[in-house]
Amino acid sequence: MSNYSRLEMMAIAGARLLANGEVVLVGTGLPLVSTLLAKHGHTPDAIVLMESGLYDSNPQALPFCVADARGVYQTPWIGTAVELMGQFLQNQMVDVGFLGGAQVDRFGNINSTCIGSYAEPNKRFEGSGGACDIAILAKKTIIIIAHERQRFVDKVDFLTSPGWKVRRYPDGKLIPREEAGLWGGPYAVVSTLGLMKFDPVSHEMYLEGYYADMGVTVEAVRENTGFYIDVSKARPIEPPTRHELHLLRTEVDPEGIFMKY
Amino acid sequence: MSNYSRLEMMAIAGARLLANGEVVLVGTGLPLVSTLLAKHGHTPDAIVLMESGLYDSNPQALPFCVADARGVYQTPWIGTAVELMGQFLQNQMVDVGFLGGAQVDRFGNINSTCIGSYAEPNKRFEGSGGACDIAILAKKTIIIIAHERQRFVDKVDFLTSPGWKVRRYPDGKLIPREEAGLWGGPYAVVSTLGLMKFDPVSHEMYLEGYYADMGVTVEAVRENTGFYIDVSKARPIEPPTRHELHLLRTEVDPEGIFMKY
Amino acid sequence: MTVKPKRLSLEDAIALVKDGDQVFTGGWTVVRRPMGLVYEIVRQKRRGLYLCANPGGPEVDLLIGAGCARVGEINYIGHEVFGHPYCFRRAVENKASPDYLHDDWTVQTGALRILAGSMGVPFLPSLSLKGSDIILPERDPLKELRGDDPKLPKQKVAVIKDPFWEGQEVVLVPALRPDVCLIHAQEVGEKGTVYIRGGTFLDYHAALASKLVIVSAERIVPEAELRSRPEANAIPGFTVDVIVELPFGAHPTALYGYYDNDPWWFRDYLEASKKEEEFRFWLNDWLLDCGGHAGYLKKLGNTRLEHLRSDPEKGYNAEIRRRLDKLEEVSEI
Amino acid sequence: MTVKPKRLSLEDAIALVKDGDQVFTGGWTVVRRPMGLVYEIVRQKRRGLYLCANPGGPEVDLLIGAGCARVGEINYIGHEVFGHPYCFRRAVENKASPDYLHDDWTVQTGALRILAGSMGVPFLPSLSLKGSDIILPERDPLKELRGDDPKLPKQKVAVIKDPFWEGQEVVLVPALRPDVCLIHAQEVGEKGTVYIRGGTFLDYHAALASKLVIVSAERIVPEAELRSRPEANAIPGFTVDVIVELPFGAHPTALYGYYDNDPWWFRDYLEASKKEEEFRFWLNDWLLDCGGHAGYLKKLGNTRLEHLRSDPEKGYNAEIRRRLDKLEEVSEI
Repeated sequence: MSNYSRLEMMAIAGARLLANGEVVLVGTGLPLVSTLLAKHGHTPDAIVLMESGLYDSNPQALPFCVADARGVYQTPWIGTAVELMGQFLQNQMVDVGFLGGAQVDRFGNINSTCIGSYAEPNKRFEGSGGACDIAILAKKTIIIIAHERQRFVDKVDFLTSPGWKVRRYPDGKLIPREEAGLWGGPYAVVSTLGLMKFDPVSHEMYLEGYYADMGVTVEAVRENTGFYIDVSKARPIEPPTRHELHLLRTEVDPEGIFMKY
Repeated sequence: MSNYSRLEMMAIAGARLLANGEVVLVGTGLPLVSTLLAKHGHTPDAIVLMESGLYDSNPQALPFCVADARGVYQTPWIGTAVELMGQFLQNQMVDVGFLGGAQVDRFGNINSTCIGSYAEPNKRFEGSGGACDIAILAKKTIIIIAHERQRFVDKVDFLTSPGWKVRRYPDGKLIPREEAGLWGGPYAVVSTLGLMKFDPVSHEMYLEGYYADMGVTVEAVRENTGFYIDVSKARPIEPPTRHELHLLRTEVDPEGIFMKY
Repeated sequence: MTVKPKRLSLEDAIALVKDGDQVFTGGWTVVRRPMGLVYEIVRQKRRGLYLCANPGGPEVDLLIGAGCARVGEINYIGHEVFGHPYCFRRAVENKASPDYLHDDWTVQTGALRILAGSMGVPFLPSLSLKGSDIILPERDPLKELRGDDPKLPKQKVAVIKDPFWEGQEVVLVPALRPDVCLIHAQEVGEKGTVYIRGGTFLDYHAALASKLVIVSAERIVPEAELRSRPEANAIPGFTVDVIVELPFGAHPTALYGYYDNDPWWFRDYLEASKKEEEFRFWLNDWLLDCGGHAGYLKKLGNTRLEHLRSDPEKGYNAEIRRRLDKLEEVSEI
Repeated sequence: MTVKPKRLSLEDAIALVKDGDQVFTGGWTVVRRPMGLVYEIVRQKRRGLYLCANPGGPEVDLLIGAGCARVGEINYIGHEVFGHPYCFRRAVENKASPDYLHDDWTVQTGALRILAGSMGVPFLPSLSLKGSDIILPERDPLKELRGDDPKLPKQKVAVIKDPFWEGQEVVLVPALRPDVCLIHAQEVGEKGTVYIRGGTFLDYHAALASKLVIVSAERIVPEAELRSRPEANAIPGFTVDVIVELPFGAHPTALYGYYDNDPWWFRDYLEASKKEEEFRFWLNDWLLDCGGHAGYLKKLGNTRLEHLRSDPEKGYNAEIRRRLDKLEEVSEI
């Protein structure tokens, strides 16, 4: 039995993907936890942006949304969605976009809109927010999502945020991302089971690592993935260090707002 | 002999055209002097804007350009040319645009670009600045200009700022302002000799008043105007009141920066 | 050219909002929403509103649940980690002909649409939306209204080639020009200057884009108090039509330096809004039966309101706990 | 992703500017221009620059006079009431094939061009320019370069019909994406946060639009000093590449709270710039022979510089006289 939770491992695995000095545009929830964990740890010079207008956020207490006063405190500059999303993001000044979602397909397309048909959905979600913009305009994106068969799907019910195979306008045919004139693209998927990346040629998702220390196996990943996933390159992921867990539990989310202790 | 100068009379005649509560976008020089004179006098609630980004300016000392710290002091809000010219002006929030110029024709078209051909000018001026934008986008414009035959011309050498007969794109044919899809238009011209307005139907300039107290006659106006001007409705303009002169000399331009005492 | 703004009571201010108006609500998800103004819209039973918050929070979920909204052109409706927007969900799930029509956008393109409105231009270009289902014409939920309804653009987007540089395909998004903009701020001057601390979000742009701008604030202050630092003020007064003094006017959302989110409100609202019938009960209990804003504050009670107070410098309340599943009652604290 | 910004000497900073670069100069006419940076460009004898100040002041007149500029896409070049831009005039008057090509714009459309650059979009729409000679293709001074020169858009403007609302004709103006943006500010943090008091003009937008951003400032300060009021800072540090500490770096233009315009400089410059030969003498005397910024300040002298000091609160110097025709010598004051 590991002394840490899937949520903690996921947050830590996400944090490890960030490099110091990167400009990170981050959504609320796990993306924020991962990013702040990195910021408290190995990427002190990361510049954390939030779509509501926040720049270089370095909160003393965990913001629970991208507009929270906790994220504003002691920032050196502040803007609006016009500047963050219409200028910084669109002008290719964002290194990493960090996103959640309800479904992801093997090309890293994300659905955060609905389950079932769009016109008569079985389940309606909150909607894109800035996710579609970030997936299109960041230099790369990291997706963080629970690993379940109904979430890792062959085909997303609604393509909210474009990955490597995207909709052609106006006929909706799936075409390669570059053909649509888009830069960037999904870089990694962090899940409750492991870490996925994308083949540089086929742009299909493959398993890079899994939480062996927690008893996760490549078979478990396959079983919980709704499409064929290459597991041939997969390696066990290093368990959390004491330092990572300490930071997460005492500095980043001591209340357990997202980690649900 | 009057105890005031042409420049003073002109500044005062300009100020009288403003109404309390109006939003006035004003260029440097005489437009600014007139506007501040009105603001110190009968239009205390006028909101004075300047194209560099100034809003509700109420300076304690005369700014000598639209970006001067004197215009910023104690303003309640500040923006840039994006907000002033791209939002307030274009979004039809400016009641009056107050402009100078080097030449004006009988339709109120202004030239502030060059004398002679544009490609090989005999005399080159500073250029439009915001004048072209203001002439197109303000709800109405007031023009303030020295009354000389080479300035009141039949045809401006370069149509910088559109009046009532404007250039069609791309062939350059002169067409009525409305046909080009423009609102607003020139409302009055204040000169060193008198006050001109525009016929509501023909949109041609006519003489509404002249500085009789200074010895100006309608003949003098005709002689100094390079096109036929209707003087049939012209009346003498009230000379400056002591209060107007006092405000101008002690509050608005005590240094004589623009009034050249 | 009229001397602005008028200082009105909450009731008189909201009486200016008409059935069928397009309404923008300031703030962001669960932060600085004009809740007091929106509550009064619900009390006055406005119908057929077109909503265009960017993004929407409890104020939008509430307007949909109370039957005030007909159309939403919105990128997100939610309560962040507090929980899901159940009224919104109920309005669109499994409905072939919903009473409420929801048109999805994104934060960036929603912001550009408001920016276009503030600039007086009919559209702005974006590099976003390409590749997404959001702009596919066949998916457009408002397709059948377009062309007839003057509040809606004739098409959702247009795509053109850049004529100046590399010939890149660019998406044009139509301007939003709301009939009404509702904003809650920390302070507003007597001449309408709006002082906001923390994020200003899209409130400035929406105020310029909208025909009628109603600003409620914790305090109405003499204009002179706001003239020391022009860059600290968010909105120039000449675009503000109506001001309303309304303490706790953003409750239950957070107001930087004044009060934090009210977790008890979110717990109760989320629980109630899961079911139509319970939501009706909540609506009567909290908005309709308690008689206006004063009654609402009285029902909340001073103890609870005082518990929400934020540190004026930090902007938030460092003591408040935010996990709804571990929330203690106010009386226990 | 590199850790920004680099702190460099004036000479090393300007060594990064290349012949033929498109250069934006911050500030507005005679206010807060990056004069120290521009002086160094003249000293280092850059050639063939494309200028895009919006609007231009003495720094543009000087660059044209010193032979550094090839193209200007500018709405206004001047010294406000101080006097006319004689170097600019001389460069274009009566010349069939001028060395310097001047393309006229307007304040609004120039601002939108920079805004487009800052947004990463190839163009923005405007309702201005319609009806003016400024956009007529036959008048376009850069017509012959377009299509070949990658620094220039293929056409000056495009006109399209609005597809969303009333079918209004809209003018599209092409983005400006300068190679270099030169800014002078009151203070800059060690991580590049730019603090500006008074107008920020288009400096923020230009910094985002430009590839290389060089900021000189009266003082370089610890970043922590700038973190109490985020809305007071003009430019986020991550867009700033190089910072230079340069007291009196805006002289002879005004810097809010630091110093006012230097009327003696304008008197002398305007007198000298009327004639080519005298301008050459002025250039040698004030820029080339006195050995860099320190030499320039030494030549101005402390007495004169102290006379220019502004009231830190009012922002300007209430004592300074501004009429060049009645100017007393510094020694007489």
